[in-house]
Amino acid sequence: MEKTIYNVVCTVCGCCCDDLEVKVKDGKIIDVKNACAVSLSKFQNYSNEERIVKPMIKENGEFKEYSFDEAIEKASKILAEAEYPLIYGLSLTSTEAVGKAVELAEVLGGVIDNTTSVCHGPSLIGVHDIGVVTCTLGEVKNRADLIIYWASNPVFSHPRHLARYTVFSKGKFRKERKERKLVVVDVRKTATAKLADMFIQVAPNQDYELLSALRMAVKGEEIYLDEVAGVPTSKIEELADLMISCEFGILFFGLGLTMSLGKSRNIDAALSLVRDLNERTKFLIMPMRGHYNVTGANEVIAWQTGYPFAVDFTQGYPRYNPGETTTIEILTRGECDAALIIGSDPAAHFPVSAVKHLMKIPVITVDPHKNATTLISTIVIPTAITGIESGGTIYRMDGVPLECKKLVEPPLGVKSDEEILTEILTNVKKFKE
Amino acid sequence: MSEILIKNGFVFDPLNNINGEKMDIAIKSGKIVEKVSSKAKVIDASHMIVMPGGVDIHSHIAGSKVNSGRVLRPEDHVKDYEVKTKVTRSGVGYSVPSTFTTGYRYAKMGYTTVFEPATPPLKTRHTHEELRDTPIIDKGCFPLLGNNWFIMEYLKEGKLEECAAYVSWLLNAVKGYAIKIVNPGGTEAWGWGKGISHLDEEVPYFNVTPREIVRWLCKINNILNLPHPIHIHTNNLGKPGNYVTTIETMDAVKDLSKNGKVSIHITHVQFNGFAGTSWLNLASGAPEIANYINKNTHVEIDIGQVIFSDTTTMTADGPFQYILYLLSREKWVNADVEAETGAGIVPFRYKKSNYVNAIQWGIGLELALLIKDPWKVHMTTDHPNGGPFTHYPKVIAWLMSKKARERIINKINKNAKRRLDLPGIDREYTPYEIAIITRAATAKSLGLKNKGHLGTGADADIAIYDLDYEKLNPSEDYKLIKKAFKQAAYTIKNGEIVAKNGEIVASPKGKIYWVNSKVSDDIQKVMLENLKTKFEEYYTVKMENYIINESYLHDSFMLNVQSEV
Amino acid sequence: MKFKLVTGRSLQQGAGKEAGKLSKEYFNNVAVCEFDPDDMETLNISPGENVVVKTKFGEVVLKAVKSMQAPHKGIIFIPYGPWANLVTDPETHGSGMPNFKGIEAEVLPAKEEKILTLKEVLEKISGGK
Amino acid sequence: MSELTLTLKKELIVPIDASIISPTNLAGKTVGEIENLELWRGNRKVKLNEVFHVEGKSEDEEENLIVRLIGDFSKARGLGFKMKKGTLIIDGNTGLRLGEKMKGGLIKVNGNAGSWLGSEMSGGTIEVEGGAGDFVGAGYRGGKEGMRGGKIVIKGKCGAEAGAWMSNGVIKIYGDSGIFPGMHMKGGTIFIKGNCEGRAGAEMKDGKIVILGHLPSVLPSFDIEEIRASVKVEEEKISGPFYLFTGDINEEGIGKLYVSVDSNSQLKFWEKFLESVI
Repeated sequence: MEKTIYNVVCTVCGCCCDDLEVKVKDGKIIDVKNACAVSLSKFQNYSNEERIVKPMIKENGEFKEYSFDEAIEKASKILAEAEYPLIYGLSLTSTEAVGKAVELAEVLGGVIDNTTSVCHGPSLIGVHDIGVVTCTLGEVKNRADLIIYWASNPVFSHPRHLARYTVFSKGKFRKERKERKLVVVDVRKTATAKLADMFIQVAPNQDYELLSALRMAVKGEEIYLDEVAGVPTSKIEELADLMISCEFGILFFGLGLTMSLGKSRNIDAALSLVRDLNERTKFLIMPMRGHYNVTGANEVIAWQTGYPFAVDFTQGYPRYNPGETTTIEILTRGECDAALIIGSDPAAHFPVSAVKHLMKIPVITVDPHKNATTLISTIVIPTAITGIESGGTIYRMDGVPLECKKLVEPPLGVKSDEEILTEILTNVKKFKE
Repeated sequence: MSEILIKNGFVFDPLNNINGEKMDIAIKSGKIVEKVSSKAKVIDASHMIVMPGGVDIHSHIAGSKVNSGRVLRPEDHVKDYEVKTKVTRSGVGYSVPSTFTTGYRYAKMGYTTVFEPATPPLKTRHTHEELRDTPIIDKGCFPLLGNNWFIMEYLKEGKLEECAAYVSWLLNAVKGYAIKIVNPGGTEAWGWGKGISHLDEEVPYFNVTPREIVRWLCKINNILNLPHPIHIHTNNLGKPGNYVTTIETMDAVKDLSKNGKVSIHITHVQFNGFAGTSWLNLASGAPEIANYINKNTHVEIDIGQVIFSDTTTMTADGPFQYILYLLSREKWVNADVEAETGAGIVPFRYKKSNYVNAIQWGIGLELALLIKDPWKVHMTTDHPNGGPFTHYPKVIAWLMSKKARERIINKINKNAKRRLDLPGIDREYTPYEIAIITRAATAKSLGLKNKGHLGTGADADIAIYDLDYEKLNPSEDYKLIKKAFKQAAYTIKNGEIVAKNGEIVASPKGKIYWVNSKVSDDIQKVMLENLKTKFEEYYTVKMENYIINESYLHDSFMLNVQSEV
Repeated sequence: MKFKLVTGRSLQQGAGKEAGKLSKEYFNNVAVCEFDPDDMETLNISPGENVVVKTKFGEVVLKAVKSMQAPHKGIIFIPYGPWANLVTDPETHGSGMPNFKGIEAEVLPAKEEKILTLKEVLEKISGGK
Repeated sequence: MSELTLTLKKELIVPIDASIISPTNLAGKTVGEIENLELWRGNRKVKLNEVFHVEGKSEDEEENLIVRLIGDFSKARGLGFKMKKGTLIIDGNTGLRLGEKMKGGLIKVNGNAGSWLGSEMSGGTIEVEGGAGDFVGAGYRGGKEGMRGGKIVIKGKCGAEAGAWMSNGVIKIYGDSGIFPGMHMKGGTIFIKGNCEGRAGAEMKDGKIVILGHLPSVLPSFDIEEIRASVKVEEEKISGPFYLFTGDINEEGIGKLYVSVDSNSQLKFWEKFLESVI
């Protein structure tokens, strides 16, 4: 039996494109329309040989297959006995599942954090001090005549961003490409820079200096230096004029700002620049959130605890302090004594000293596929792939909520993140009594 | 379900004209009944006041704007938190509480129904997710339509019936409850960084005026027979002299009152009741507004009272929040939403010593005290704009006791004290009138037949306050009043005791109310045909993904409404 | 020769991670170091040869490839992944975010040396210094 | 004076909330009472004597009490929280938020201190023999309220954002400072004897920063005012010469940044803007 499912929401990057057409035959996905290269790779490979279908527990170095209930029971016991358990990941799953993880963290008296802390965590820290002047992507499509990508390379990281929402999109007040100007600021001449009307190459780790000079130029203050961050002052003033004279400008920024020297203060400067521009014209800013539901995870953790990520429940109520309650420091200070990793691969994406501690403590990983983290885990529990084998709510990079649908059944006996977390929660509550 | 008998309380049930009589209230299976068996659990409410559960008509508790406010203010949360208990989840306060804490704190004050008054249709799925995680209270939300591109275009083309079909479809699609209008046309102009300064100024590109938008949506509200009138935050909010716009807006729909019913609800009128021409000579426009409302029958308001405390202002009025940022140079969040609306958030501190804040404080109370008919007044602080809802007991005490007001009047800015009429107003609200403005009038205005009263068949949502009505001398015992309303002796929700003396003892899930508006099939078919193409051009999401199905609400209460069209 | 190391996303890394973190495709896409063509000349290494990248935090052998996003003299780029993180800086300065971009690095030719497999990388982390 | 000594029984694995440990909280209590006090170890409430050996006497008045801690406290958070009087001495390293919201008294660290040393402090003195982490004397996220008074002296180096959002008080770093000292500063004084990683006084509104060592560059949002022969730090005159920069102009700031001329030849080019300013 063959059917085509329309308006499918893609669950890869923060674009959350919702116009995919997926053809399913006898419970298998056989074709996907409107998907970009990265999305296509997910739909083609989601059930390859690296797929985990049976829970496994490591005994003296070797993984042995166990039943779902046995794995859940053992995992719950480890987490319940821990004095400082860490729950991390949660950007590749639905807000309903993340909500369950928050409840689990509260019952355990542990820390819950998502990949935000190594992605746009610094952006949220900047917002705590400055605020943010932003909008939904449709405002850009309909109105923007100046689009800036700063330290972000969407052609690689968000392949359909330009076509669906910015320079190549068709909106109510902007019909053609020539009605819009594209500016790219980056340390390299990226694939996106090659499409730009203006490319500014900033010296590595000097974005803060450039933003500071740009703020001066926008305020009409004189910049004494003839070059800042490797950019001639005349070019800085040219960009400032462009920003002041546009009708509706938008500054998208990426990990080049959050991960380089200055981190959340680079964002301070960018948020302040865009805020100040509103005294001259209409200007907005938006972080290029990476995963399809990293934003949703922040939203649900915030409405349930008051804080967007890195929440410590050890004393029975939410406490938040990035640098104290964030995952990298908890690992490098060697403080947590057990970890539950959901839909993430920290062993591949964290610096060595953080991964070293993960290798010393019991780690439970909930993931559809083998990866570096499952290899170093104590218990591995397979899960359904959100957006393909299970549904739920996800939030686009601009905060627009969407519901992704279940397209096909997961492998036999494999449950969804939400179901797994609910099972662990019930078991932990029993242990804690 | 268990039976409960509340004995010998002084009952205040204005919708059934009960004004402090000593009587018993019987509950069975979540409903108020005539009588119960001897097995019923007895609550001895002697020397106590019994009222229907509180109904809050306007409180920003859920959705993308509120959550942006939470993320903006970790420093607000760190000083006010709730530790988890056997029954309750942990959380934080103060001015933008997390969802669990919001539900518990309302229940502790005896409130059982709260409406989120501003949700962008495109992001209402987020609002519902948060309402699902708001325990105990029943709730609903008002979709923002005052700057909607489709509505302004239908208005320009004069297609009233097709627009009514669109509004009906939209309320269904996002499971909303009433039509909300914020700074009509002004927030759309803010999409270009501009604003609208009077009722007859044209919106850029759409060439319709705020007056036309308000009248248009008022007509549609009548055509669709929606339970609540249009709920409007007028233009020029927060601008000295804006009381004129407020009265003009009321007058603009005077002729549209359908068989004598209220045709317009003006929200948080304090922020729209400024007289004077600048911050220096700011004065209260409450007397003029009250005068107009006392002379007319088509208008009702909620006051939006200011509390002297630090809080977080948040409205869909993007341009106003920008002005507030320029005044305060505080942190500022702006979040425009494609084809629909906007939002702005600025932390703010109201000080007694500040001339403007003191006048604002006076305006709110003057409105409540000068408008004669309490059925036209709803008590709100436009939480958290005027102040957190946890301060409602203070407002109740100020309304019931002149002495309570004087204690504050003597501490506010001297010039403000001189300019306000408030010091000279002696009126003191009775418990009966308090029951009207905090539950009876609100339930009636929202069209909630089973709420806000204790007649048989009503939902068993009840609040019992430790106030001995016989001995009570409100003007003196304002401290007692404040204490009693701060922590209800008992709060009963759907026939179950949920709070006792400020402690949550049970945490059931409340229902999400929404209006299932029906129009004739052929008008809907025509409308949908035309809508489909434009939808894809204006939005960045597909129409199918815009629609929220009822199961998404988990516990939903559908109110069916038949339209004229 | 002194460089500034930037780790980040690349299209192949994006597609590769979806193909499977233990797959050959992922290995080929992320165990690489992209050079500005002029820098390759001064180092006299040619595309496809292995190099060793050293920072204060470790060292890693990678395949040198010509960057398609030049010019960026003095900057080398390694896609996110286990190989990149053998040399990234865990210092977060209290922000939760380690230094993934702009790290002082040194590059030397290493024609004969082998690129570690993922398992070998993990063994190096657990056993290594 | 009376002295109370707490020695760590065994190495801390999960962090402890040590905010109970200060002369203010322990004064006037018997050893037995102190041993029975509770504190959080991870998510468990434990008795103090499960973590510490408690010896000595503390019946004295708060200001005459010395509390000495022996062991590695890098995983003990919030030591000396809201301390008002008395002396707290730590022989070893300390963890996060040492001396948070301190009002008075003296804290001495014979080792290194963690981040948020003296966060939101309003009085008292903290002396650290070794180095300190990031956010010395800074404020809580979003709160815009750093140190409001008191004094912090660090003999070694410190991390990033020393004195962030500070409005008063004194921070002295005898070693090197990380990046962004005086971030969003509103008042008070920061003295850095060693080198500074850069971006001194970013987004500052007011206050004084003095750097004797090397500062790679000055932000474009600062003006050069003049060259000063010397500068006063806490009544002590420190001879220069110093370049005096004011800013941060982006925040309409009138902060003063004194940078030693001799150790910063790379800043010489700023002198040509001096003529244009007069």
